[in-house]
Amino acid sequence: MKRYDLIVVGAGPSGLSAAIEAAKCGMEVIVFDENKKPGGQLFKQIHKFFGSKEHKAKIRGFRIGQDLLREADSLGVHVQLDATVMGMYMDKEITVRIGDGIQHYKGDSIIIATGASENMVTFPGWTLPGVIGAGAAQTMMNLHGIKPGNRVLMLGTGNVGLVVSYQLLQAGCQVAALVDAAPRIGGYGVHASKVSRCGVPFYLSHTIVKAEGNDCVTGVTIAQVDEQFKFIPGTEKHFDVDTICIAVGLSPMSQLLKMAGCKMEDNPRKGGQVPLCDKYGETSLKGVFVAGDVSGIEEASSAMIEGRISGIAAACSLGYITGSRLEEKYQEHHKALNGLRQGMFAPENRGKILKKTEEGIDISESLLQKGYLTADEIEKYPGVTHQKGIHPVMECSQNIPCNPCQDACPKKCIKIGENITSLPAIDEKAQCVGCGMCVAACSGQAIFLVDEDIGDGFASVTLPYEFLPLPQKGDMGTALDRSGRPCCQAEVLNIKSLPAFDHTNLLTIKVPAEMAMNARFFKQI
Amino acid sequence: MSDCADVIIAGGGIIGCACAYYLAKRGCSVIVLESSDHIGNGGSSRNGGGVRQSGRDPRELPLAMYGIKNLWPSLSDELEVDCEYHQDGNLRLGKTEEHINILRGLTTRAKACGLEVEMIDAEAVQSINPYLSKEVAGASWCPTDGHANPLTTTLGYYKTARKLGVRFITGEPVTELRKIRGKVRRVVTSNGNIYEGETIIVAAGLFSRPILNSIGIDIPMQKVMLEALVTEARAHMFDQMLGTAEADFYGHQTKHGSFVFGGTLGLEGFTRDNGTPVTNSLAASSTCRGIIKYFPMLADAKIVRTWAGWMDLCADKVPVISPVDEAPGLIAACGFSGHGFGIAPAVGYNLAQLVTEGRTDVNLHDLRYNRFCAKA
Amino acid sequence: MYTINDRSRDIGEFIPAEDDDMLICRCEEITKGEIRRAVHDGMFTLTEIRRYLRTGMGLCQGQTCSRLVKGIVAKELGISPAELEPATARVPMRPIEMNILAAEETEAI
Amino acid sequence: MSSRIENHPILGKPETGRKVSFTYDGKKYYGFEGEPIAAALKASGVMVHRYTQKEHRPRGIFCAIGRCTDCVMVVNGKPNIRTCVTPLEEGMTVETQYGVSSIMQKRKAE
Repeated sequence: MKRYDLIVVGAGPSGLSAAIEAAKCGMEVIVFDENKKPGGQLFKQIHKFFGSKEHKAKIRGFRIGQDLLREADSLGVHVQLDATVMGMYMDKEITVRIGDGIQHYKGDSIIIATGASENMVTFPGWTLPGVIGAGAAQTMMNLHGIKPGNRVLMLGTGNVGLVVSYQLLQAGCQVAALVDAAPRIGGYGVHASKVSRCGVPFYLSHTIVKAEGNDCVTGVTIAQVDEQFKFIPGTEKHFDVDTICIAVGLSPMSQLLKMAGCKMEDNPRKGGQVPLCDKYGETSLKGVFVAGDVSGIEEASSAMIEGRISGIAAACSLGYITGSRLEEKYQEHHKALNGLRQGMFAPENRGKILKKTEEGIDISESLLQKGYLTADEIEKYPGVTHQKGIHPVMECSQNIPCNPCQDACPKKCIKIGENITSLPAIDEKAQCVGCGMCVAACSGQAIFLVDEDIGDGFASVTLPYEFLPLPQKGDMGTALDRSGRPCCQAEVLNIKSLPAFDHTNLLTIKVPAEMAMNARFFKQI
Repeated sequence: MSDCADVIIAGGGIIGCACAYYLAKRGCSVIVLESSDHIGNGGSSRNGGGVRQSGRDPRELPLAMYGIKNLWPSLSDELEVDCEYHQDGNLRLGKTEEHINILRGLTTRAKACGLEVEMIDAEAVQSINPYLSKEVAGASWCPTDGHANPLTTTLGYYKTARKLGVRFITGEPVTELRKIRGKVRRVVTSNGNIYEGETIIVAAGLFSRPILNSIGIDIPMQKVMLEALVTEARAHMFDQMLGTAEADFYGHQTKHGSFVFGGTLGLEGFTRDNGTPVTNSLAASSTCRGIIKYFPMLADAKIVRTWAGWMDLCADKVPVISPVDEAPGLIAACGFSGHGFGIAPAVGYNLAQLVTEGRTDVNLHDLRYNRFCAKA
Repeated sequence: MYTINDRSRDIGEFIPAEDDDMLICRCEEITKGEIRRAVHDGMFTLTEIRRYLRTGMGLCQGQTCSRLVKGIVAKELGISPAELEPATARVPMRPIEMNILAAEETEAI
Repeated sequence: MSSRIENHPILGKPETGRKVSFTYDGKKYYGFEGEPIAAALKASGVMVHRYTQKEHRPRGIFCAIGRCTDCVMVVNGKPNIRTCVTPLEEGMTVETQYGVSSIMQKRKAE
């Protein structure tokens, strides 16, 4: 039996962050993870993160994972992979399966950072091969390089459903539709818009009637539901798909805590069964802490901060840092955490229907129901202006904690201000040089560079493009509007790929001038 | 709803549920008070499912034989659940000379009580169960023993008793018994509720001791933790109940295909109590080593679950199933010492007889409560 | 910590529903109808449902179905799912071969 | 059509182990060493991993991270192997699982 100052269970964003902070305080730390690769879900998250610069915004999830791992490594944290924690016992003892044996470890403190598991819904045929969790789709395509299917229907329009739909498109799959029983899209509008402009339809207030097929999925029927979530006869729609992806939320994976005897509560706001814990994440068992989704479902960005808090709290509990130092660091992290928990998608706003943005602008119903802003609505947002020459058009319409665009512009054209959830606004005094840094920096891919008049009745639109194959200069194609409908012919003027853009290519297309504010995607012929 | 009934039973385990069922069948009104949130939450749901006669103390053997003869064969039909009762014999295995000697002793004593049990050699063992290690040198063999599913049996008694009108209340721990004019009638719970009955049966496992203490009766019982585990489902292999001379494991293959095995670590009487029975970090590994010694081919079978339970180990390892003379109206049924499941139907049936007829088919004299008291 | 629960309280009759044959526990192949019937047989807690029907007792140990079962039982009892205590989690967290569980002698890292 | 992603706009060309052969229900298949068995099967278009014990219904990949145990198959003679987390090795024998073994039962539905 080996004893450590700190045992961390789970090498995801919160677990690694906890280990890093604890090791910085001088603790001897071991991290166990059942997977062959560390990073938890980070390694499947190939999109750029939201948030502020301090919280790894605009960095892709898997790179954050790599960064955390390097940092943990350099601090001497022992990350033991392919190591499944089998049980947690009295005296903070755990048993771990490593290779073909069982090892026993004790920790003077333990941080449980086991994350979440996917929720499921049932419908006739839900056990057929081809019905998979959205996490499974992500794992297959982003870790194993396998397409989950050729044609996919996504159930669920929370951020997971939206992000995975986009990733499916990136992997070369077709997405037949996004379906949600709720009347409104649950995730960020910008994520929905990315999918929508690629031509994927949204069906809100719809759900799956049945999955079809004998030995595997060959199709799916959906239908509209009423306010009691009962099917409305005659509204059935059929899709030929080989895969149905389910993204209907996550539940904390708290079994280890329960088995060890932690006091638990069922908290729907936190996604289910979670341990009761104090502000540092310490549970009813002294020296046993939690961090990340296991203590309540949130984003990876907040999981990392929670991890840091529990890491320093564990260090303090064993005398590695003083109580006042803990409090000082806690305040700093707490402030950051609070920042991330602001805006329309803040935990306290869950389930609420908001009508206006913080700026008092009406929230787009089209965005919430169809996944895109209409051409009329777009003009209301402070990021959208009409200027001579090239200038950014920021189609950012929801208050979410995110501000990389502000720092991205070398010319200070973009203002968000003190409040990280404010909508970005244009500083009309500053002069855009068309560098495109903002386009590549926007995690929501909501910024476009527009020159409404490049002569001869044409305009240019520069859009973020993360698909293969890359169009070539001179290629002709079709410009799609926000809803994914073809709006005009377009010619590729330029394609710019810089290391600083991190695989977000800047595609500039030439469209008729009247389409400057409509053309938002390019389809190759 | 009235808090009065003919019989109040403290304890919603298989003993309490079986008593309730047979009493209700005889027309009694019954209230069952269970301290935990679940019916059958103690040993009733945590035991290895043995329905054995062999290996039992002669004092409780008649109950075991009675149940196997009269109650178990028709229990699934009666309770309308699948109790998964199998009467395919019990093999108690030995590998060494020393083991065989232990088994011979057990066999001789059981035979003396009229039980059909014999010693068999290695070849006979293999013919009964060809999956066993060739190292098995011999076994005791009781062909009328068997096993059943403790979960469905316990909950089957509950379900059927409830259907017959028995009132079950969970989360209602009995803390005190009270005499009214010389007769035990009242039952007080920690929630402050009072129930009243003509007869009070205390079948609350370990908790029976403090309950009985409240009326000045003490039955010497010890809290001992036992552990068990279950494997993934495998193709059907055998139907016997198994045990070993060393008692390093016992168990059977269930109808589901999984193997339920219990084992001992040697620390059972000394495990720490943190309020709920939690498994010891060493126990499952130790049990697996025991199993593999006898079933090498199960070495790659996967364990899916392990669990622990407290047993109410009576000072002389047999239960108290007895009216309490000095407290008229009170019946104690506790101290089953880890082997109560197999005899539970017989206990329930005979106690129902005792309550309604004042007599029992099986002579319970050797299981009286006052065997631990000074002679009158 | 225990909650008083009268098992004779009226929860209404069992009314068959169209989706009673919907599979809920994927491992043990238990249907919604079986779960609903079990509630009417008196199984008012998730632990009892599990012991009675084997929901969540298969290879995955309830990873997928426990939330679904909870919702069905709560609805049948007319209570909020949050009021139902989940069944106890048990060692091991993942299925593990006996010979591996038995192998404790290997050198610690 | 193979479902392998040849080149990914963000991740580039997937890193793979060496190409190895294995058998699936007696036939020779190829995959990359170290990738999950399930990935190799999926790349070759195999959807059904097993048929259930009671209802004999088909099952395949569901969670892909070793939790749901739906994708289990008989691997090298051992039943209930989670193919989504078990790395492919040269020469593995992978078989469809029927109930708890690789012996085909009559399907109930038919």
